[in-house]
Amino acid sequence: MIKTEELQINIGPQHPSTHGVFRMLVTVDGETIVDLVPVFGYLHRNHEQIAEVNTYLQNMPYTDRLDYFNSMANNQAYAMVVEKLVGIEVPERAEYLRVLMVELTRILNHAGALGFLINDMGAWQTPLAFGMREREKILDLFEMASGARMMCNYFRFGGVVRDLPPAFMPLLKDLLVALPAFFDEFERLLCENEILLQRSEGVGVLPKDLAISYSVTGPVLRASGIPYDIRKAEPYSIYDRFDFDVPVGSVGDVYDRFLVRVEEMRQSLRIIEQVLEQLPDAEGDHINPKAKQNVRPPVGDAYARIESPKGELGFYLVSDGSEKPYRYKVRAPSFINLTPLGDMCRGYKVADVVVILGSIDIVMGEVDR
Amino acid sequence: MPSITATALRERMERDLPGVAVATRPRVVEAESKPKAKGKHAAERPDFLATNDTVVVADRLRDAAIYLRDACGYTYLSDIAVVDYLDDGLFEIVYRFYHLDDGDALVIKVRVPRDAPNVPSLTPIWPGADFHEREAFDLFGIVFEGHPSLIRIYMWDEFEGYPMRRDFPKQGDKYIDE
Amino acid sequence: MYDVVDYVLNTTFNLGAAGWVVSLISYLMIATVLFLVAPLQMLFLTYYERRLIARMQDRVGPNRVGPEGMFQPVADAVKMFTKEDIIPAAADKWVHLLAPLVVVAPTMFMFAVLPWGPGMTPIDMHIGLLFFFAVSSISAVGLMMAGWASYNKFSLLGAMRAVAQMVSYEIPAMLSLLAIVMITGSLSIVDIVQWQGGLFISSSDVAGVPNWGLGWFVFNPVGFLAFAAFFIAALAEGERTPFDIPEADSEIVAGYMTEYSGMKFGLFFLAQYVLNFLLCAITAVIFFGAWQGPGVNELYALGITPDNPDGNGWFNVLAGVLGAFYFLFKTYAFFFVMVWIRGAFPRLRVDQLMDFGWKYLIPLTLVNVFSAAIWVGFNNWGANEGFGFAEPLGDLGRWAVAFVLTLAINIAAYIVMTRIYGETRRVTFDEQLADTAGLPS
Amino acid sequence: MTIQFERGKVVVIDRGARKLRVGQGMLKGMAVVWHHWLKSFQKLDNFSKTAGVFTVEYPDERIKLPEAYRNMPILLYDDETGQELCTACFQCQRVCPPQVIHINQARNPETGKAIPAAAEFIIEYDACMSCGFCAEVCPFDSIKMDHEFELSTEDHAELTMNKAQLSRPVSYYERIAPTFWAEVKASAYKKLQNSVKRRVDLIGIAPQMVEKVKAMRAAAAESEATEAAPSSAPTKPSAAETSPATDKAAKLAAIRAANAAKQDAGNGGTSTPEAPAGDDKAAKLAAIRAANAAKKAAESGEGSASVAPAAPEAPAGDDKAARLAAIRAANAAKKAKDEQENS
Repeated sequence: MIKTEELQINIGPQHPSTHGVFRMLVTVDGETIVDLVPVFGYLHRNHEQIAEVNTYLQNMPYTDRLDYFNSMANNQAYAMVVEKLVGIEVPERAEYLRVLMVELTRILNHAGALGFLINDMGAWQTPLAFGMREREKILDLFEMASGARMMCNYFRFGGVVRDLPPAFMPLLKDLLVALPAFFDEFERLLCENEILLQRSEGVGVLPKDLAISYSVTGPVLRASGIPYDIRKAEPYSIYDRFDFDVPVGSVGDVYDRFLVRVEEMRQSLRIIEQVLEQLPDAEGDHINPKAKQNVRPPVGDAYARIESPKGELGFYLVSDGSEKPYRYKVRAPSFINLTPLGDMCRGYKVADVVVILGSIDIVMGEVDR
Repeated sequence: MPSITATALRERMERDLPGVAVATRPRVVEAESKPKAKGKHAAERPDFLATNDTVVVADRLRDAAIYLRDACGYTYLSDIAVVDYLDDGLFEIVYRFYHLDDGDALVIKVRVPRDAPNVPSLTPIWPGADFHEREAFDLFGIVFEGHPSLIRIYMWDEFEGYPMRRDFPKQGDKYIDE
Repeated sequence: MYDVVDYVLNTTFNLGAAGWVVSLISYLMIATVLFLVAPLQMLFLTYYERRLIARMQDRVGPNRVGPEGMFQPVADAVKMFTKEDIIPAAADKWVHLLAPLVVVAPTMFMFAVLPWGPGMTPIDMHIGLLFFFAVSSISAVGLMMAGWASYNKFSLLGAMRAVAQMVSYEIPAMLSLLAIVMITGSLSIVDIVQWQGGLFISSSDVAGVPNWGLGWFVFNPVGFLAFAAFFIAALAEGERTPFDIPEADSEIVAGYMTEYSGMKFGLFFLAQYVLNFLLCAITAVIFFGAWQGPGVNELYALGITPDNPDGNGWFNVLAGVLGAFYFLFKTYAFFFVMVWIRGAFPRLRVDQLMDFGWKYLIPLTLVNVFSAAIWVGFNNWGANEGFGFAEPLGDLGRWAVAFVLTLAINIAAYIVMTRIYGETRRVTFDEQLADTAGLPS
Repeated sequence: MTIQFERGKVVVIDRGARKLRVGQGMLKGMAVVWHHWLKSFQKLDNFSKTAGVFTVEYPDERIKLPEAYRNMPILLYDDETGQELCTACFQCQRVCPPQVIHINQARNPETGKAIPAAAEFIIEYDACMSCGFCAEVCPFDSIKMDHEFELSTEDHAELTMNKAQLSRPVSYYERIAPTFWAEVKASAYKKLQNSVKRRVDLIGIAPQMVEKVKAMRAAAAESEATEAAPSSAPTKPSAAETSPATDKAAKLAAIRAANAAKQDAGNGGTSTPEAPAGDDKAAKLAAIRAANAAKKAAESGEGSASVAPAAPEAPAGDDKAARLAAIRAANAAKKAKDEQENS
């Protein structure tokens, strides 16, 4: 038997497909992965400590910068935890606006994530460009409503900062025509592509029990066959009013994660359509007029979580009764979903590593915080 | 269906695992927080230690966690958060478990003194606790006994001190005491 | 070219130059022209590819430098020339320096046998095809040198991948060409092109077919399968998607080029695009009749040819222009397909690439060689070779029988091979699942 | 209104039948790309389309920005009178998450009383995170978010904007955000009238408009003079008049120091001029102390800068040094404050 020498490679920190400043210390035997250790912290800015010297409201724009791909979802989780801590009621209309924005965020996040995943597989930008095209449209809508494309800062305690402008709805309705066509086209382009199947089927398998014990969340958990969606398990906001399905995978490989995300985009679209039906009847203003923005919650702690596009995004707050949080902790989905990366990659090829990493869908702003 | 409230958990745990839970003052939710007197020095120190959640002895953490998993079905460890109560001289580590069917979290808390922050690691049971515990070690200096590779995760390896501790200076790079 | 130089030197200026002088001068001129053509092709192809792929992605592409961005490649070239040339401290300096040259030089040699038009082949070698592919494999040495000398793990991995890929895919490429060589009975590229006159049926197979220059090999089952296999192999040889594994930017940064910068990197780039151009060109030559097309043969017959020394030289020029137009049109069409594929597909993994080459393409092309033998037997062999039974069918009948037979064989081979290959993939997939089931939990 | 929906179901994703794959999936994908190539010669001008070029060729083409678009904060002043809407209420300074807004309240040069206007107003654009909180909290609708985004510059320090650079006429904002302004116009002008009453002289006039207003007032005075007896009323130079960019930094330092001092003295409650006299005095004292500390620090800073050989260009180097000094001064002031507290 020929013995070959093992080689250690640093994939990253500056690498085209590590989705930011992320390093994987890989031990390879030829092209086969023997061991993989994720190393990060290059973007660490001690977000949690910054939050402790800011007031509750001042933290809102900082949450935008966590997972810069879906700032709306971060805003929602943070607004929810403060509302829970202080006890602020959110008017119905505001809840609908929040759900609308977060589901749009989910679509744009998945469109981007799938595009990047296929890019990591070596497609030369085309699926990414198609995803980005739809993402651009959604970002234009965000800009119209909130004033910024990515750092939206749209949510306030007790609602959202302003109501939708009149030009918003016609464009959204146009977009709702385009999105199903985009999903169909995306599936036609890729879902049956033999090369994609070869690259993704049976790659990076994460079995059910392992997925639970590794605490992964979101599409990764569901692709492993566990129908756990916080919108269903612990319905927050007004998600109990909407009819939508939870897609789960059967094998838990990259292909399942891909398909689950495609299906989740469709389900988000369903939710948005229901929002549009119910929004005109919704009572209340876009924000609770009694809600103070300069809050002083009573002493105590609170935890609120949402199903962010990447998984469970939770905020844990401890208040000491002052206007600044005593402790502010983010349970970042990208960060925890990285835990099983080493086990998922072991035994596969170097080329699979980037694909598996892409299928987890991380954003380094959130991982490093 | 599987919802167990925090008080029910306490009772069950006292029944099934005697000596694990620590007695705590219950938190009374105030109807309306009084506006505090303005100024730098607040009137009284906030009472952080009152809680409705189960606080367990650090050494018996694993028993409690396994009890949650096997007897209660709360198989999913979602979050580990550390809070530094500087004035009370202790760290509180908050473990958050979920049931995979639905429902709210069950929380167990562990309190350890600030000068000897040793907690048994949950990583051998839940590999998902790995990064949580490394983060807690990196930022707070909590030592998780039995963790397979307790090394810094965010800060560089040569970094001295634990930046999320409340006595870590906000400016400069040394402890205030020095 | 010899004739022209000879005419200019000895008739017009009456210098009485010796034959070898004329030869030397004419070859130098040709070489100069070709060395100019190659980089220009590369400049054009980069622009062409970027614009095309942008269009496929709902973008515009480079359109700032010059009209419609025509001078973008020039700007890029200027950038490359002016960039700092970095040699890694730990690199083997001389090998690092030589590698790009070793990669570029063979691609330039390959122009020597490329037929641009009727009578416009720089050198009509008897073993032109062999020369073409023999020379092309030299660049694998250069790639390995680059990867080895860079002292970089990514470079090394990339070079390993590149060499493995080039060596593996030469076999199916040569086997698919072998089928064509069996039909023509010649390795000379000029012969192969001549063979492809006719009208969807080669006039060499069936006498009396009107010669419209459309008897391309791709129109018969043997040629078609050979074309498909060869084009796939060409994608792998030219490191194009879905086989751009050696320089998979999402995995190993830039493969063997990782540690190169400035014009050395530019040379690799040049070599790659010129090689792509040549592979497209050779596909056009062998399966699509190179310059063959309606009108070229007629025009050329009126010009000065060995058969017709009294013809009008202007017809030579006309035939050449038309032929070159056909040739380049076909070449760029193939490049379009390459870009199209690049726009649509992800890339394969390195082990899948090897599987595909060795387990699928090579058996398929071997079957195709068998089909080619049947084709040759029916169409070209007579009683002497034991094919007397086919004589009563007549030329067209024999052609038809061969067509049907080879078509049946090839389709059957394609389906069977695909099924077998699919089965092997499925087995490995299930095995992987079984593997992961045993992980500790 | 309550709507009850039956909950959705769990769907196991269809991974596709294990059919024989002979390349039909790849051909499908190529067909999609071909379709896009054909459609790429038209524009994607409608949200309902999914094909067509969606590039906006930026310098040539520009998308109309929505009204809500926010980039950097600006200050508004009235077109005709040049009166600024800002009253230096410090709301924006308090809410700003990255703490990049620095305000100095204007004071009556004779009585020393605070006037509802900003003597200097500095925003560090380079650290601004464009969250828009300042515009949201401004009770006088004075600070608004600009639509101008081409701010790139070679000099980092140029992004520290003073009042002259921040001020825009109301008509400018009305043009970029007509409906937003229409909503608040009446109340904003009403509040402006109130604060104008308490302003003296040229304080509270936007720097751009000072000359114009002077001329206008002179003209008015002249016409008045032709009517009544001639009276000489020379206009005094105000702080707003002389604001060259070079002493921006010093001002910044002064503002910071003063603010720190003020916070110290009045627990943040004395920013309005109606503060109790005792507190005011203490604040003044602290301000003077802090200013002295700042000055000292600035001097030493400048001295070290002139010694430093790495700064041959006098203006740029000085500027930078001054800024450094400002920061130092602020720190010194803070320290002083702390010490004072401890003792």
